[in-house]
Amino acid sequence: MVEQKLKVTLLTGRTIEQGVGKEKGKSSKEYFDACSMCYMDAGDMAKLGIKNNTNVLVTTANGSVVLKAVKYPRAATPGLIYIPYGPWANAVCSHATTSIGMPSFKGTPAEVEPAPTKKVLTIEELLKTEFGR
Amino acid sequence: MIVLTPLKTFKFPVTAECINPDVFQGKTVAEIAALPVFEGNRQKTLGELFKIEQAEGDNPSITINGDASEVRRIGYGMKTGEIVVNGNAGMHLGEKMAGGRIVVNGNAGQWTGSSMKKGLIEIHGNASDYLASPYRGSTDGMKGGKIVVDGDVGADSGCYLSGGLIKIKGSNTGQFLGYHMSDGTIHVEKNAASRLGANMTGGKIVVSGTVEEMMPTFTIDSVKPKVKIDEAETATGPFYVFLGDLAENGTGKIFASKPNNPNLKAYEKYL
Amino acid sequence: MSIVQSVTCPICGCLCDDIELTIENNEVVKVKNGCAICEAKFLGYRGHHRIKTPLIRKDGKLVPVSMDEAVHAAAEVLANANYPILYGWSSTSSEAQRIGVELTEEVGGVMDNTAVVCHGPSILGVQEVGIPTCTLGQIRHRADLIIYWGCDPWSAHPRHLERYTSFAEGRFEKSEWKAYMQKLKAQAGKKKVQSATRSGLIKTQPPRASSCTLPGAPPSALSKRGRKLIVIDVRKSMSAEMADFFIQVEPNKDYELMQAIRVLIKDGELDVDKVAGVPVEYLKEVADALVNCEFGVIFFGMGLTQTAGKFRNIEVAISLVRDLNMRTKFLIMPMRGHFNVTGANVVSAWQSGYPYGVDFSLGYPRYNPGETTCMDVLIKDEHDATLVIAADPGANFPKKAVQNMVKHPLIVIDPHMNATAMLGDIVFPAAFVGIEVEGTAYRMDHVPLPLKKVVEPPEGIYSDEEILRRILEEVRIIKKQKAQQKVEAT
Amino acid sequence: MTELLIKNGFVFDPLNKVNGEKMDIAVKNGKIVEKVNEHKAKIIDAAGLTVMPGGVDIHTHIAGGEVNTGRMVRPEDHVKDAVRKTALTRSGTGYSIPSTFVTGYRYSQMGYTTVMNPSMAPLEAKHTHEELNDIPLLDKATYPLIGDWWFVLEYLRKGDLEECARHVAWMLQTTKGYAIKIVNPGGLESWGFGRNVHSIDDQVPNFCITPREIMVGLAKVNKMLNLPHTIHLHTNNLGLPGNYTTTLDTMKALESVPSDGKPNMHITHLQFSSFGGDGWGNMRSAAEEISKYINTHSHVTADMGQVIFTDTTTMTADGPFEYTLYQLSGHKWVNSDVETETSGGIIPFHYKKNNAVNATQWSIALELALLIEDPWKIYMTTDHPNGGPFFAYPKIIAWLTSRKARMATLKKCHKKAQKKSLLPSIKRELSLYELAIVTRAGQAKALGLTNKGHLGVGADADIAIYDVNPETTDIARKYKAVRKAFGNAAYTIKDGRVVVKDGEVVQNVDGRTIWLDVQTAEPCRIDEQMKNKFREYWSVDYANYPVYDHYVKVKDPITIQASV
Repeated sequence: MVEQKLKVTLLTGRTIEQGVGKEKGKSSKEYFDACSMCYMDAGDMAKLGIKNNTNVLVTTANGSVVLKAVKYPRAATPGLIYIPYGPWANAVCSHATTSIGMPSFKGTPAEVEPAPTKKVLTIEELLKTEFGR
Repeated sequence: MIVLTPLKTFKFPVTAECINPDVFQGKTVAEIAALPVFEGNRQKTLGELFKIEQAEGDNPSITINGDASEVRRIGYGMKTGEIVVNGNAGMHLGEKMAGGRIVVNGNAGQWTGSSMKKGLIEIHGNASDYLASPYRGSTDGMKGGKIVVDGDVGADSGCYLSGGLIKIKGSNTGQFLGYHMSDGTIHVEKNAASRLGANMTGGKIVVSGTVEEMMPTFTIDSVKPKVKIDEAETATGPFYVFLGDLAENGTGKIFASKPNNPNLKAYEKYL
Repeated sequence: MSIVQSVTCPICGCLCDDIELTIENNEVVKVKNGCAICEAKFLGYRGHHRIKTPLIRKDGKLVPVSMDEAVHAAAEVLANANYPILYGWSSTSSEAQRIGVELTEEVGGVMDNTAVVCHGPSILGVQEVGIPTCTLGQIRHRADLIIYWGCDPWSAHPRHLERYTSFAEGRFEKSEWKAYMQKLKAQAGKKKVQSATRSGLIKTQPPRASSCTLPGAPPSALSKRGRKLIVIDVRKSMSAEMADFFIQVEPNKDYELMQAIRVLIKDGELDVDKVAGVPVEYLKEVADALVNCEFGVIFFGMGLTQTAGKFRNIEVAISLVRDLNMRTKFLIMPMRGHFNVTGANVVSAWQSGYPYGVDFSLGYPRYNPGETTCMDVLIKDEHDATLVIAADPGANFPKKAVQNMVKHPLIVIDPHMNATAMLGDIVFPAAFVGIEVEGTAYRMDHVPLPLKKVVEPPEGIYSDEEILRRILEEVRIIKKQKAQQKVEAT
Repeated sequence: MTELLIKNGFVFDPLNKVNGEKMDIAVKNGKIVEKVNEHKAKIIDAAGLTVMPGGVDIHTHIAGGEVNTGRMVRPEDHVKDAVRKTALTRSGTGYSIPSTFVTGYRYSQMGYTTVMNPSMAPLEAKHTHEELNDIPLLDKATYPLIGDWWFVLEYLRKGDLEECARHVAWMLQTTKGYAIKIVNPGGLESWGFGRNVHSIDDQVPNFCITPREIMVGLAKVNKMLNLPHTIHLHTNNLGLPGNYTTTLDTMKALESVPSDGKPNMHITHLQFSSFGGDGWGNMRSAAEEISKYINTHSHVTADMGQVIFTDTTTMTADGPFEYTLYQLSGHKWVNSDVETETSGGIIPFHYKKNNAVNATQWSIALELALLIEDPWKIYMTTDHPNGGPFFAYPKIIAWLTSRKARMATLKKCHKKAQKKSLLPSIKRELSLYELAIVTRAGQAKALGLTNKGHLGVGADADIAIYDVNPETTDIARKYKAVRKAFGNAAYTIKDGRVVVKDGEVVQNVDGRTIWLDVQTAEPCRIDEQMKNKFREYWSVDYANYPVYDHYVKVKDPITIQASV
């Protein structure tokens, strides 16, 4: 049965593409491609009835963001989504530091829903929307 | 008695360890007004930030009327007297306290009662993270006295506790309550979060509500009908009694309410 | 055309110092020995994302201004600030970091570096229990058991395995490269069989992959000869695929897993069958492997520092290693990520006593992460100005922190038009440290390495050091003038 | 540069045999001169004051990777000792591991002008030098750790002393070092696999060499290179009960190296190497046995390693010893092994009077300093911060010069330690002349620093003036006044400039970094073979290993002609 929304745990982190992209420049296509996406488990994608490279809306207590869902190429990770570090990830991950200075970049509860008609914002659009600049 | 009223809402951290009955004692209002404080990186006088009034009574007590959530180190190291905060209090309230009483009619910031030795702190709202816990890198936790919190407490509270009593009446605690404690008592009247008592080597934590998750490194010891909290109070159970943290070869005790924690029933097979 | 050898790569905490660059017409045209990220930097640093001149936001837009105007504007902001944050300090040299401490002290601000969002928790953990560690060469020569916990070197430190661990050749331990290649071949063979099955060429059903919560390999992998590689992570990363043994841990449960192993290596018993989704039976095998190695090491990353428990995860990982030393030689090391973030900690510590999150507002250094770290200050909006250098919080801080950051004047020093620069009010273009400016950086194991200047910076672009020095001088002038005005007024 | 005339002070300048004579000291261009123009010179009226050469510390851990890791792991140590910024000075923190600026200020406030950082992993030498640059007001030098360096082990194993000497010369140049530092020889390499050596004749695993061979070999190399200082040795089995026999064996072993009646070894923090007994329960002082040997031999110098009753931080390249301390104390433990070269460790430690072992350690150091008759053989140190922070020196000065002072402290010590202490039987009280030897002249002589530690013409104008009037003050009785005076110099003069007055920093200047530029007849060959070996042994490229000149802010190399 296809579900509307899926409850998942959000991880953010490094990928080599993100590493290369950040060195090419934050407004480069490489950076955009590497960071405005989210890895999902193939099974989870099936549950939502979406295909590889479909846009999804990821929502947490801190906000929501549109990303391109990409099938995680290795072992199954049901219930996990992985967004590379970058402003897209930071639109949703938790800023709670439990008083040690470190936000909660990994392990945040989140929801994913298909958003095939919604657009993934460019870095400029994202900054404009979130920070007005 | 001295009454302090903030003259504005503080945006920058105000460092004011002079707000302490021991310091105020024997000083005129003018002398108190001239005490140095910091607002952000600017040195100011207490009188520049607070309206200061002498109120009825000769007792060494201080009342703060208003929001003091950015005012840090209130009652730092105080030995006698009383501080009442009618509003929220900032970080390091009653840090290294050695006597007297602090009452907060509001919420208290992080490191409240940090490394305290003696005295009483009552928080009628919530307490934040690191309640009673020592400074970074130090193992010098709360040694004595009593802290009562009507609301919730944050993460890493009661770390390195080595004496005294912390009572939590709210429905939530943060993770790592009683971390590495070696003695003393923590009583959670309602629910406790995970990693409760991690690395504890002694002392006891009593949870009358639910335990979110028991650390795998605790071993069940017995079931007890009740447990003594302090001279005046006994908590009634029955309680599962766990020993740990085995990772530290610890012999601390966690008392977890039996009726409220059916998920711990699986441990009964080891009894 | 010239060739420069032994260049230190200014990207990650590995600081590979064997990079060979070919320079033609003041430009890097060829990179030898580097990883993909290294190549991207050396070949791409000059791209069109470079900031070309100082900029100031006027009527909502960043417009070019002279260096003097930008320096004065920045100094005005800092000299007048009541509680400024000076953040970043990781993609720059120790020499610039030294001036940074002096500037922060002068303006009574909060100095924080990017450790706060990567290995700050590791430092907090170390402050609780210490850390048995070593330099990377020690591991190359001696380690027969290598564990990567909550980190993915293949993605974040691409040459780590090859230079320092499993695939490096040491005096007492040999490289596992050959064995790995054989394993790859075998896997390729298996994949061929699988695809043949799928296309109907083979009729028998291939064995199904084991359930994801179980370890990916049988414990027998732990009894192999030579260097063993264990990866522990919440997902099967690229590095995990290289490992002899992979343990998949439930998210946010590393703490429990480590505590359980601590009990098991002391031959203790647990009252549970599974910890963090891993059967205790498996964990016993792991505990045996840990105790029976000659020289083991744990490398850990953001998988521990950023998940629930944060610095407590590190504390307990270190405690585990400490306990293991009762039985064998065991060490541990954080996988420091960001270029010279280690140097930022090192410099900050020798000048102030504290490695990050240092608050100079009272005229002397104070340190208390949670109180004096920029993230907490930003989230509570206690600051009134920010200077960001050699980092990109605009892209890497949670939304709320950035929202508060842009409420007040934001000064940015960076070679690139990164997210923070796009959001900035006063923006300085900087030369690339380690390409256009020389200096010193500290490797993840605290080994200092020289950074080379291999090409000239573009015309009119200064080093971080120079920009900071000019701002500092200007701040001092402004403060002096203000003090004088005050005297005259009274 | 201004001329300076220090008038009418009581001068104690043991290297020139000046013992409290009232005389003037003239300074020009940063040097001591015969005389200056009294009308042009700035005059310092030192009447009624004690004038000495600037203090010299032969062994104090103030900079480098190990020290800085110590800083990083101990916020709880700094928080109790914050130092405010002033118009002149930078801010910082203490306590047991002060930040760099504070280190400079505090030494200078005690009248010290030259300090030696004794423990530098060569691979991390750049770090040490970067920190030394940030320590103001002092001249500094640093000793690379080479007793367990693979090259040394291999050349000594082969018996190729000449090649070994060439490589040691290269290492001193490359790291800008000043002396050969040896720590628990053989033990550090063994610690690479978690093991240790337990006597000077134990075999080092994988290298077929013994600590004896390492020490004797390097002492010979030291002589071949004509180094100004001897080998600087931290003995095997340091800090363990009964280790005095190892120390005696070590000193005896070095008798085999010809020394022409001069020292050929310096045993540092001797206290930690003078434990009797065979366990912690019956640990006792072996100061008598050790001092007896040193009194009858001329090839050994030493420094005290005095213990101070306070919370401090131990740090040493002796990784296995720090692990032992961890097992004893359970405190946070840092270990830091360095590939191909050395190891290291850190443990916070609180020395307590009411702990029998700690109190005995306190007593041992004083016993050694007082039982070793010749003050030119033993110098005052705490092995900062191992025995305690360096700014406790005034306390030690009081203990050394006043029996009353040390008995007052002994009375508060653990009963068992009191009973075993030799101090009640020791009447000796150092004179100001002897004090000048153990705090500066002796150290400068042992280090071969010819411009330091004295006030003769041509010496560096590094001068300390203390508010002690030897004519009117009985220092043995007025020890509290002495303690105060030596903690707050009336003047500290660095290179002819007044940097401290009445215990406050009044001028902020940079000190110099001293190192040895050792010239061998045939230098160490840096060919492809060597570079390959480099890659094989270390994880950095050869080109990135040396401390290039720009790493040193104020350079003061000393050229040495080696006889090899």
